[in-house]
Amino acid sequence: MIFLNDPINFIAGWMRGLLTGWGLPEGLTTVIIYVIGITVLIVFAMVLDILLVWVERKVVARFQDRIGPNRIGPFGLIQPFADIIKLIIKEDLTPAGADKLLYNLGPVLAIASVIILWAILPLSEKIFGVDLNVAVLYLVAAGALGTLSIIVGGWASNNKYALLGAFRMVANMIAYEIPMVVVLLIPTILADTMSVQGITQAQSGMWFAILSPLGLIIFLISAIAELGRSPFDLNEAESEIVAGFHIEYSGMKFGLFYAGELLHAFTFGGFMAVLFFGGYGGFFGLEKIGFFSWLDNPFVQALVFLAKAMFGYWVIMWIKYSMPRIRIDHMLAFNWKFLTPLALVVLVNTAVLSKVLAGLPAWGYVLGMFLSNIVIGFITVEILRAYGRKQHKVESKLSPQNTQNQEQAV
Amino acid sequence: MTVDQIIFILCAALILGSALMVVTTGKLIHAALWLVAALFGVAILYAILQAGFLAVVQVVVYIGAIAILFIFAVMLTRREMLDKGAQTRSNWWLPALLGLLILTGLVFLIIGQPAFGRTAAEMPLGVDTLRNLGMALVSQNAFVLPFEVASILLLAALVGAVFVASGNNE
Amino acid sequence: MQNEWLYIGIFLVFGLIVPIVPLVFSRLVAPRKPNPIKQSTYECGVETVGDTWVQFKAQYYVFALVFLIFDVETVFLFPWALSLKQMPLFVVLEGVLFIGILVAGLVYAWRKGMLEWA
Amino acid sequence: MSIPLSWYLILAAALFSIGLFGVLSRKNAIAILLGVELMLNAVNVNLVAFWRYQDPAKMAGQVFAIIVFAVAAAEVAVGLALIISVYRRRKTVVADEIDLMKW
Repeated sequence: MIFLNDPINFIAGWMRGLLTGWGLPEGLTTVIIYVIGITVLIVFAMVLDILLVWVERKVVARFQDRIGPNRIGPFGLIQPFADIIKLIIKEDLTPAGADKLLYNLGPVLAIASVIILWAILPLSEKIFGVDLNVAVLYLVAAGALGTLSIIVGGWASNNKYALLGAFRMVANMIAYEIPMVVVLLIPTILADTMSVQGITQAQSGMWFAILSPLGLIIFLISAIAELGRSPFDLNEAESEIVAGFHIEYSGMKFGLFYAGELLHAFTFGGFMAVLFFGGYGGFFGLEKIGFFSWLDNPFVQALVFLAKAMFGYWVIMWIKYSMPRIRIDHMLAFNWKFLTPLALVVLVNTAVLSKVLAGLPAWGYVLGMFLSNIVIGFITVEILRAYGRKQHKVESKLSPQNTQNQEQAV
Repeated sequence: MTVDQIIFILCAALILGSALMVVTTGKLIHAALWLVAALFGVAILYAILQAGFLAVVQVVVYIGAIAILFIFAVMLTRREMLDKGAQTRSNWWLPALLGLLILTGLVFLIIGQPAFGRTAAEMPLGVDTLRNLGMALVSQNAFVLPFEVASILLLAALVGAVFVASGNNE
Repeated sequence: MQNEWLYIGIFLVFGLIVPIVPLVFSRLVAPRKPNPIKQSTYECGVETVGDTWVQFKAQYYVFALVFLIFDVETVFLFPWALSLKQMPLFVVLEGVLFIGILVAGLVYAWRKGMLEWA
Repeated sequence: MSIPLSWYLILAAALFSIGLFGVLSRKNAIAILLGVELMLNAVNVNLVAFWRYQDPAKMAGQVFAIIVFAVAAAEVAVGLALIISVYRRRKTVVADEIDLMKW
């Protein structure tokens, strides 16, 4: 029963006893236990990553009215493993003039920047890597390493398309990092902590998605941009720059970029669950009723978390396969002229209201937060509508030639 | 020699080695990437010093923003200095001498102070550094003025840089 | 505190090792028969013209610049956000003032037309 | 925490000296700014080390380190903007050739 209620500490305690029994010093024991725990966690993430390849291909097939992988194994489940074997035994080309060391460093950094996010991902109350008190900023820091991997990969390839793709991708990522960081402040303010465990537990009664729906939307948009997925995939616009920053990569190195992207999307789904949907918990107090007490079990919590993360991943896929690609000027204008100001307004609103409404009973607090978001959302939509009307008038006055000139300014 | 000290020495080797590469390497883009390595080493140092917030901020600001800006600038100005020819002045030994002089002077100063030889006390329990930092930044009898002045500094930098970079102000 | 960062450090090392393993494995089993045509820069079969270093739009730099300033600003806001619960309403206004001053910078860049991609 | 304070200070001094060497010996203006970054980081290491070794309850060291971050960001933003602006007109980033104000 102890194992079922607190598996990690149970195993760690048992191993600590075993190792110190062998006469190992305390510090070394800790390191060995850490290493084993980290290995298990990373292996879990990588196996999940392989399954995500299958999920992604199945889902995109459904969106495009196909069946998807169905030949190897039941429902094509063995397909991703076959893909990996193929990628490994493929010849790995290094273009002439490439910066060899940096060329290899690119994909390694790309996937490392995703894997390190799993160190803070709270799978359940008892199953997690580490509970940093700066976890929210750690998420941003890992994103910084991802940006670096792209610019390194794109530069080292010694290819015009790759460099152009890297430039676009980096411009995209750094632009949308601002609204993302601003929105990350909202769960921080609401939960009064930056630790992901604290944020999850603060949502046991009420999801932050309800307290700040606008924050959730902005987070989703900027997360997709950070991932470089459609509609923000102009880094790999096939019709212009072929495959963007990873154009020269082949074999397993390309596979690493691909795997990194999928795992990144899933991880962001997980963080969306943690920051806005209550993570592994958030049953609105249901778990306190005797009949539902099994919801507190770490394994059940982990399943709930993975389900929520998968939902977030599915939403990201849904958007990816439904939206056309956005143009770079629109992409930048959308961020700097719309998303960033809106994110700042939502932040100020949350900060002020969390102070003003603090004295109210719980339902008043929730209602006030929710309604204020609705009002801001409504005003935003009205401003957008007025702007759209004005723009429509201006454009109808222009001759077709002028519109063509605008099109060329990419 | 304890584990702490070994980690510190490895970290110091990373920082100083990368820093030397920053100032000597020929290709500017490599210099910028070595700067990233050096700054990452400093972030590890902050983590060892139990300033977790600063460690993360170091990565976010320096690696995520400043290094990217440097790389962009190198790429924008690359044409002229195609990384050919000497990157350092012909009289590079003079600055080297000056640097060594300052270093020896500082090291003598530091070693001469017995107060600097002590090790840190254990972190007092129950002190939430992060929250203290927040309180210090906004409370009126602490650092609220630097906090607001920093925003004005950033505003001035933004306005100035945008004005200079816009280029159509002849 | 110390142990948390030790954990992160080990995690980082492993995060770097994990992707290297398949690369090394691939190196061992994959064929390697390079030739100049295979290794040439891929530009849709067209011969590469000139240096990779095409001139980039300086606009990329301006956006990176605005990003840098706002990135540092948000870093200041995290400690502020953590102090909100304990401090009076006045502190919220300090933060709002901080944000307002920087939004003035964004407005300036906007009015100056530096946020246009043209 | 068995590391003496002097280790941090010596490391910072070495980093500062290397940065100084970079600033004085480099031709390229961008490389000079890279050296300045190293020097600023050396200062920050000192600030944080003193914070940890004096009284961790007093936050002055960390606050100043954050202010240094802001200063570094401002310096890089304006400095690189100037360099790019000069580059556009004079087609050079060599600090010695940017000498119009000398005469």
